[in-house]
Amino acid sequence: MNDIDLLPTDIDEDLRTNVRALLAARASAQDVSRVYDEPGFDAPAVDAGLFDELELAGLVIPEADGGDGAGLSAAGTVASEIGRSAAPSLFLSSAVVASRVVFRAAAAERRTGADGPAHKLLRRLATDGTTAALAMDVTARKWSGSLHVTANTAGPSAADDPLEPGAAVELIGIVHGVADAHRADLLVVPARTVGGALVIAVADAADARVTVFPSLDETRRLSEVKLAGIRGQVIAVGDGAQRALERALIDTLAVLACEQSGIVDAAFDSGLEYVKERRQFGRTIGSYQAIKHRLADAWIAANQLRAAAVAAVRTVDASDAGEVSRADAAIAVRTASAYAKTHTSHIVEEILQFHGGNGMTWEFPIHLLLKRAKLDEVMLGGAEAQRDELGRLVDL
Amino acid sequence: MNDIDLLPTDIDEDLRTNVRALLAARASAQDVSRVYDEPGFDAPAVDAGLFDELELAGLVIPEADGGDGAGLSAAGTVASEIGRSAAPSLFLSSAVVASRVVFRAAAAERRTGADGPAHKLLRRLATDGTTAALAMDVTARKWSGSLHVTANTAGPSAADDPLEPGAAVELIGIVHGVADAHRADLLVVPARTVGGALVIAVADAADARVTVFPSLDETRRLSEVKLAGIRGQVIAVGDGAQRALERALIDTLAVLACEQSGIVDAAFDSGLEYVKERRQFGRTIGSYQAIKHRLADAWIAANQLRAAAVAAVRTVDASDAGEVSRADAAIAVRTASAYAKTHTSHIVEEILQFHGGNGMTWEFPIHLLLKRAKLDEVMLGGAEAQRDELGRLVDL
Amino acid sequence: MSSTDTAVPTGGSAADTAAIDAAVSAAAAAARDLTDDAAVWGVLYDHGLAWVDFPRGSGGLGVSGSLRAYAHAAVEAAGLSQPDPRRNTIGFGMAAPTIAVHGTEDQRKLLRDIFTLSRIFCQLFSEPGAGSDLAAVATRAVRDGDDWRVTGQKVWTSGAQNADIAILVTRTDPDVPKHKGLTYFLIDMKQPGVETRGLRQITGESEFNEVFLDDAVVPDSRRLGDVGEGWRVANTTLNSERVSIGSGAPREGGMIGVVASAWRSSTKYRSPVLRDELLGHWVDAEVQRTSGMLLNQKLAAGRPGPEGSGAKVSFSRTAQSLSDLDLRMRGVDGLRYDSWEDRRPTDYSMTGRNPVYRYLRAKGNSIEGGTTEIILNIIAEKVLGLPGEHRTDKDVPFKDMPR
Amino acid sequence: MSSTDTAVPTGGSAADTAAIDAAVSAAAAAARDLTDDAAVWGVLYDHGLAWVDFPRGSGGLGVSGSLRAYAHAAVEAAGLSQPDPRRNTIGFGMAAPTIAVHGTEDQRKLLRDIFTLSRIFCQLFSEPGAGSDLAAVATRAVRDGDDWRVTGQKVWTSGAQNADIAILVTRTDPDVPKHKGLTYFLIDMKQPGVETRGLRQITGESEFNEVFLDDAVVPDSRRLGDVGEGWRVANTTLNSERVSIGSGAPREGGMIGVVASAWRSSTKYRSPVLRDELLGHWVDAEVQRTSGMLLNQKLAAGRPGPEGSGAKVSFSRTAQSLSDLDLRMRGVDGLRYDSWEDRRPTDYSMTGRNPVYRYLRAKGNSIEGGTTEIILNIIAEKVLGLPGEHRTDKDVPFKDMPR
Repeated sequence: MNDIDLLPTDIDEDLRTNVRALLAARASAQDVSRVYDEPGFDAPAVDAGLFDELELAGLVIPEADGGDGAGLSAAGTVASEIGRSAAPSLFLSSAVVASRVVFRAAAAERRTGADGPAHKLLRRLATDGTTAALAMDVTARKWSGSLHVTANTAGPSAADDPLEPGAAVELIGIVHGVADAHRADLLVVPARTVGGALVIAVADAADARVTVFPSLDETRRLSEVKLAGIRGQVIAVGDGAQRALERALIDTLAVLACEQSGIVDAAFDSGLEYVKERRQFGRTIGSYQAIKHRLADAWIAANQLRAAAVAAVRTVDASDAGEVSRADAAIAVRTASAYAKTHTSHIVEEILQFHGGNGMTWEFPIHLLLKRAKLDEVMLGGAEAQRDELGRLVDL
Repeated sequence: MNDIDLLPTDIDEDLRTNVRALLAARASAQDVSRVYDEPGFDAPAVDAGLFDELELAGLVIPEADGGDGAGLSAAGTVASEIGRSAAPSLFLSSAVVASRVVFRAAAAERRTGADGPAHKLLRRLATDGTTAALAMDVTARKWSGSLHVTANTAGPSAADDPLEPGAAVELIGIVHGVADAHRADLLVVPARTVGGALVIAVADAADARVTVFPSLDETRRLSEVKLAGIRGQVIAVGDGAQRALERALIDTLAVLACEQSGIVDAAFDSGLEYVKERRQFGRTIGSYQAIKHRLADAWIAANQLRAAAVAAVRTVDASDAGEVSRADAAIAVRTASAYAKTHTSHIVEEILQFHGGNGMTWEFPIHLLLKRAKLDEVMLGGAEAQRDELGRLVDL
Repeated sequence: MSSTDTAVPTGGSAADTAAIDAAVSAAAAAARDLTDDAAVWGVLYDHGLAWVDFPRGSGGLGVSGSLRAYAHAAVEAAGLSQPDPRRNTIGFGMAAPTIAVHGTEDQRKLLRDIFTLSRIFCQLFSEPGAGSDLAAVATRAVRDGDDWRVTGQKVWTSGAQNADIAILVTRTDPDVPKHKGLTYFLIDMKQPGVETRGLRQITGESEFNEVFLDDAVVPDSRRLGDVGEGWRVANTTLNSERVSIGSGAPREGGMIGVVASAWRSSTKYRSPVLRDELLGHWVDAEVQRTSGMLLNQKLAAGRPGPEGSGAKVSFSRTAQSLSDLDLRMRGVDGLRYDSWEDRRPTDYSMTGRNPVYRYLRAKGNSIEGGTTEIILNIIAEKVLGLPGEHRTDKDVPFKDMPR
Repeated sequence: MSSTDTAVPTGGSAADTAAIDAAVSAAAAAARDLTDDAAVWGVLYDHGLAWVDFPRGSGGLGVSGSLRAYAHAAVEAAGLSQPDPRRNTIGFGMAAPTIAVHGTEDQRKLLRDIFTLSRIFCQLFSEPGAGSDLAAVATRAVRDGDDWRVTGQKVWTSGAQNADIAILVTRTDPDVPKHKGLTYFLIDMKQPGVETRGLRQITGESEFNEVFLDDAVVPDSRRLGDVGEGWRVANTTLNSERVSIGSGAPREGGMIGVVASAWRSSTKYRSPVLRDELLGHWVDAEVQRTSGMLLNQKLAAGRPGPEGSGAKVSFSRTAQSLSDLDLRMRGVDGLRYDSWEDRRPTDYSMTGRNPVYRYLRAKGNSIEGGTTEIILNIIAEKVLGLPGEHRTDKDVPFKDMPR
């Protein structure tokens, strides 16, 4: 653990600069607000920039599969910038969550020497502009195996189990609260067979009935996803499927912590600027000691969150490179996530309070950060859930 | 609930004035410090005043049993004053805890019309200067029935069960962390028989081996109490014993909340005085806004705790008078206790911090309040335990 | 304002209650044949039963404010209709007490209109540059013969779109320090120079308004208090505490009730840790309720204390914590919203709609009606006697102040 | 203090490491036949290997401070003994860097004594009336020929009873504003005018001292810096940050390790709620450790950041929260103490003795070495650029200030 390098690399810095410039131009507070006002509008210029121009779809996908092989660390850099502007983007849902599920599934294939369906899908995600979303309740702490989708072998076969990767299946069920399903091309669907085996299948989103419902954070819209016996292809089965999903969710929490860190940094910066300008009773409100102390506290937490979030993505990368154990990676991620989920909303709320009445208005961008902060807090389980999982890892 | 009168009565005010004057004279910080420096010294002038001069031994004992019948409300007034000076006194242990156990046991007798051993004991406690301590782990949340004392029928009898009130028993076992056992005349001992029945017995403390050990708060010393087959008399059995103890512990928590409220008030008052005098950087430290806000927060909590603590003792009295239900009383008590256990130490710690280095010295009395606050916090279970019990009462 | 001459700190003398009883009898007789509620309310006003602590002739009997509850109950017992103060909140809570103290005889006639709900009031105090620091208002009023011309922008005005009259604080002299150049008016809202726009909140809806004043007219006869005395008059408004009636909220009233009910009705996301958190808030809410009970009892006994000043701080913290937990404890259902559409709600409830609304709306609780920070300052300085904050804005002409 | 003339923000040039390597070789040769550790340390000092960033002739080589770790490792690799800085904490951490900057040639000879542990230092800064506000010291030093006579009271002096010399801040001119009338000395502790008394703490023991100076003598040759320049010199002392060696604490180092081990070894008082609380502190401790790691890496890369200024705030909060939980989670065992007797501990550990000791001792963590409040002020003002607190004490003669 002591040897994880936490300093930004030149590549990180370049990536950050490019993404920040793009989002400054295309994800201003006005751009983001439109997403709330126009339920059919998803600020497509943002992802046109991130995916088509900056070519970030394959960032976390190995070079052998057509990606950049940049690892989770680079995704964390992008996510922290997305967090800063609460940008509506498929990056997390497709280029991180779905891609990491498929990546982990492909890794299972690799171990058996097969260049199977997961590898093929990974290449599509990296290279041909295809996007995907994970058909799972966005607030679920883990894939418990008790999900709501049933996979039947397609066609009139008698035996449901065992299924093999590559097998065609029929997917039946409803999942509530899927993130970004309404604009993904594919759905990655964790399911169980009638016989009880776990599988991960992939299906065309166009075949599903995807119904967006209004929710806390419209920059990451939620849907009910109804699968009425649609056709899917199995990409992982059994323990391999279970492990792939478990590890991919850890990966996601690490990148999410980076997004949360970006939210905190943006809120803090805007708050600091505001208190230096806003005057009440003849003084800037930043001259009042109670405000000063609370900002200093927020600054301490923001710094610590940044360090912990970078440690999380870097440790996952180190674990993938065989330098540290999977348990070490999971510990770093759960730690960062628990910390992020404890502090992010709180800091944004503090900054909102410093804005006084202005913070309650639609006009000031702080509410966009608040909504993203709160969504991120409950994604994949709250702070308590992360601490509980951490406790299992560190024998407490 | 809405009709509980929370205003101080004239009798309350007189009692408060008398106790405050007595403790000001006999329980100064120097007096109290001596208890730490001299393990054999218990500041006897304090209880000489409270018991012999102010005659408070029978405060919560009915007039019919020789007491004042003033109810728990009056005991709360005394306790809050004792809390203010962290005075070393048997009042809580003997005149509240032990007396309420015996009172509740006597009430069970009354229901069966008997003027049994509990009533007789109650009269002794009220009138002849006898003191008692409850032989229970001071941190135990409840009498679980799995305590460490076994009661055998005394003499060569074959049948252990059932025992009757008044029966002579032999008490065998060890209890760790009994408050004030070293200077009580009697021990009130919850025990179970070999056959598993629950009893409350009373025994001479002189017959037990009572070993004081150094602990956090020397003003309420803790002991190991070893009962090597000593002789005791049963005062309650079975469900009656169980219920008597349960209700007496609720009574105790109510009075304890008053003591905690007194600790908070004393700490707050001394802190406010200190910050108005102590200067740093050319200003009183009470002029710094961060300190001002924290003191204002402490003041809010102190007020609320005072109201909740009074409501707790008054609601128990109202329940004893049949005006509200026992559940209402328990809810008021658990609420006040949970609040007291959440805030008391915290406020004292804040005040200590405002004292800077001086707060860390033996010379300033704040440490005496800190030690009492922390002991009170863990007595009969911490804040979490109180909330858990409350949850059962309010269906959460 | 009380005209009782006894120094005994009680809720009012026997003579006072007798005066009320007599007034109620007389009003009941006078209203016997009236069928219109507003007419009945007019009779109550004329008999001094609107606000019994106000002077005779101004809707009151000059008795102690602690007898409001007594009077309210007496009128109710007589079977007479009484107006719902919530239909004219600013009128009852802020305008009336201020007019009663500072109004001319002519202005005091508005008290009857307030009580009978025939004129609805709103408040034009806050400005974009004057939030907690009300004395920093920049809206100018300039003398124009028998009138004043008012230009500026006000914010956080609820009900502006339905109001007839506003209480208004303006700057009439920018050449003197800021507390000294203010003047207070009662301005007609239904005129061309007054434009009301919804102020959209983070919930999506426009619960409040911005009000733009552009050469709006107010006659000098609607000036409340002297020119330059606006700060003193405004303080009467801000210090007006409505006398609470009854013995306070029931247990599990407000946000705690909403969340506790939700918890009881679903076992889906329960955990021991969340339960402990919920119970912690339950304790806080109940302790606040108990404190309010004690405060009411003190008030009723004529022994008011300063403890009430902390109530809003605790209330907003608990409302915020509970609405936060509410959102978190429901999984996806906690994230569902109804609509982000910009609407003008006709009424609203902090405990209404859904967890997302409640979470977002509760953020305003620690801001509106005095921020938590301002209240803590007031407690520290006014109650605890700690030194005031260093100020440089008290002696500089308003126009020379950095803003 | 670095004499390197490169502007590149790295850990030191190749020439610097070569200089260190050469010095180590020479020192190893010179120390070959020495058996006495102190003699070896003297050789290290003479070869510039005591503090490599100090100037040549003052125990250093004038290279970057970031090369201390490199030098330490090189000396160790050469098999040479090095002194334990903890045996002269004030000497190494505060006196040496101050003497190196402000000392006369004669005074700089003390650096060798500090390094070889032949003179132990303590610190006489704080006073009963000057805690956070060090510039308020009232201890008077009055010129007396070639000497100064010092009278006053100092507090919070650890190791005073065993120290040979103290760094001392005194007031030499009460007629000028407080920051301007201070002078800094190196005073001999072993003299009749210096009396050391244990200062009893809430733990019962006397870990620190009060030092009473009654006409104590210090020669003018032991004055560090000019008369009236004491504030500037003291700031060198206070800003001396020891360069940290190695990659920081291990996971579960410090208080978290003590409490986590206790939790694992007993199931008696576990509950899901207490477990969640413990895990929350575990997370905080681990995040602090990670932040420290990042800071060390930045430092090693020559890119120090201001983030370290928050470390002590977090450390003290976590230590206090953990020691509190530790006491609460053990039932009666959490309340047991060993002794309240007033003792002078020869050494101590914040994580030692028992839960009661740790709980009480941790209360000092947010006070000693800069209170949490002072550190938050410094962060707000120096790092975040927020305005300083209003001060009236900077221009008034010290003698005229209310105290």
